[in-house]
Amino acid sequence: MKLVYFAWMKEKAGISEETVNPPATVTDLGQLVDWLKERGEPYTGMFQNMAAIRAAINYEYVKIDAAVGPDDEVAFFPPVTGG
Amino acid sequence: MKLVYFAWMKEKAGISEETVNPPATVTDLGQLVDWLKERGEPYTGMFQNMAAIRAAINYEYVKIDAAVGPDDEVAFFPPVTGG
Amino acid sequence: MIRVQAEDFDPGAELEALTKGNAGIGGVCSFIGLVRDIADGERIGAMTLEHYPEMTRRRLEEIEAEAMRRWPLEGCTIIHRHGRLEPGDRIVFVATASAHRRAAFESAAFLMDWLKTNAPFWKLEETGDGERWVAARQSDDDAAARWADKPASE
Amino acid sequence: MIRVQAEDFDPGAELEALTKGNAGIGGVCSFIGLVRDIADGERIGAMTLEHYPEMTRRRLEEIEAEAMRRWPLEGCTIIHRHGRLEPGDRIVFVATASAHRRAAFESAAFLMDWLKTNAPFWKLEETGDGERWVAARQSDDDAAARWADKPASE
Repeated sequence: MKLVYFAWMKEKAGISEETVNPPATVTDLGQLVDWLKERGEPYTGMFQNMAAIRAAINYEYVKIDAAVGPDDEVAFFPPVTGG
Repeated sequence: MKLVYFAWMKEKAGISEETVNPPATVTDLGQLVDWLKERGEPYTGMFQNMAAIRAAINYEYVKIDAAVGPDDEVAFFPPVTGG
Repeated sequence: MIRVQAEDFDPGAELEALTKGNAGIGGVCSFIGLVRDIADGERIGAMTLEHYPEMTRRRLEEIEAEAMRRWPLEGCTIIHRHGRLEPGDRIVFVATASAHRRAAFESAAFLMDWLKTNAPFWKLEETGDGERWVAARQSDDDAAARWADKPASE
Repeated sequence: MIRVQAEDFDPGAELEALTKGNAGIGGVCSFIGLVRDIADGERIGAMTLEHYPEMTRRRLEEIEAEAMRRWPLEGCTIIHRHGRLEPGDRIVFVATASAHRRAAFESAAFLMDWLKTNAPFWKLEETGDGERWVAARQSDDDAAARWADKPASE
């Protein structure tokens, strides 16, 4: 599973992307975030306030209960400010 | 008093402007139109349907009961179609 | 800035002139009106715009001032052509610059709605059946009327 | 037509390309977004736009198709820059062409409201106090929300 980060989440992560292999029990985004936070920093800091974070799976905006699998590209970022 | 015409009113008038000297009893636009129509064609044809005509006095849109005097420039035209 | 002219204009140059040197501008909305080759189902060969020059100037100055009063604009450009134009030719250009995009969009729409119903221009179309004066549209009156009692959003 | 690029663009050339050869177009509405020198009361030295390229392309194609579906458009141009920009620099350009002015105005406003809230871009501002990520605005969410249940006028 590929994870990508943008804006301040990328800065907190210290990287723009990484590949992770969560256990098969991780089937939605909420479980993925919980699993990442269990690994400690930088994840605990990055995912401290979920209200300030948006996500996309395979380039589509999704909610926190969206299903996620090993072949997905998951992006985490703050609310967008285009235009 | 200067009269100016535009669009089909100018075509019906056969001229784009003229100077007229109505009697002192002509003090508003309605009276001016009535006085012009008394003179026959082309005025009777031009002013047959007042609902299709707009007017301006000294470059300001006015209603048919607007006051008018000897030094005014009075314009008659169909509804505008700018833009 | 207001111009009424027979000659064509350059939208890119006008947009550049409107914004150049003012970094307080966050957005510019513009509208270009063009001669269509079809109107009311008939093919149009050309169109001649007649206007009332002394009145046009006064009324355009008035509406420019009104737009500047209603919205926080950094600048405003209105160009209207007259004379004979062919399909594809530019007729009119409005552009408004503001710190905020909503003010730019609303004021440009306001100016166009106003021009349609209040600028003293008349259009003579050349069709296969001869010439005809374009009639005013109720939809244009309705569009202009929506600004009468609507406060500016910003 | 969609482009996401670091380079500047030429609004006049884009407008010309959008309308050229199509005399069915009666009006073109465009909007240019520019970097302001002041934001939230602080002087801005520069701004860096970061984005998510694969997602940006997909989402812009989607919203262009949605605008073409909602309004009778003859054409549509969306250009969004990324990278480092300074006050006065162009950020974004949208232009919509239609037979009718109302459709052009509404669809251009729709695209800008959408870009503000849905295009995956993030802005990093350089101020005298250092760098800061621009926060999303509730007013932008509200502006985008007004299109959710509003039918196109034409």
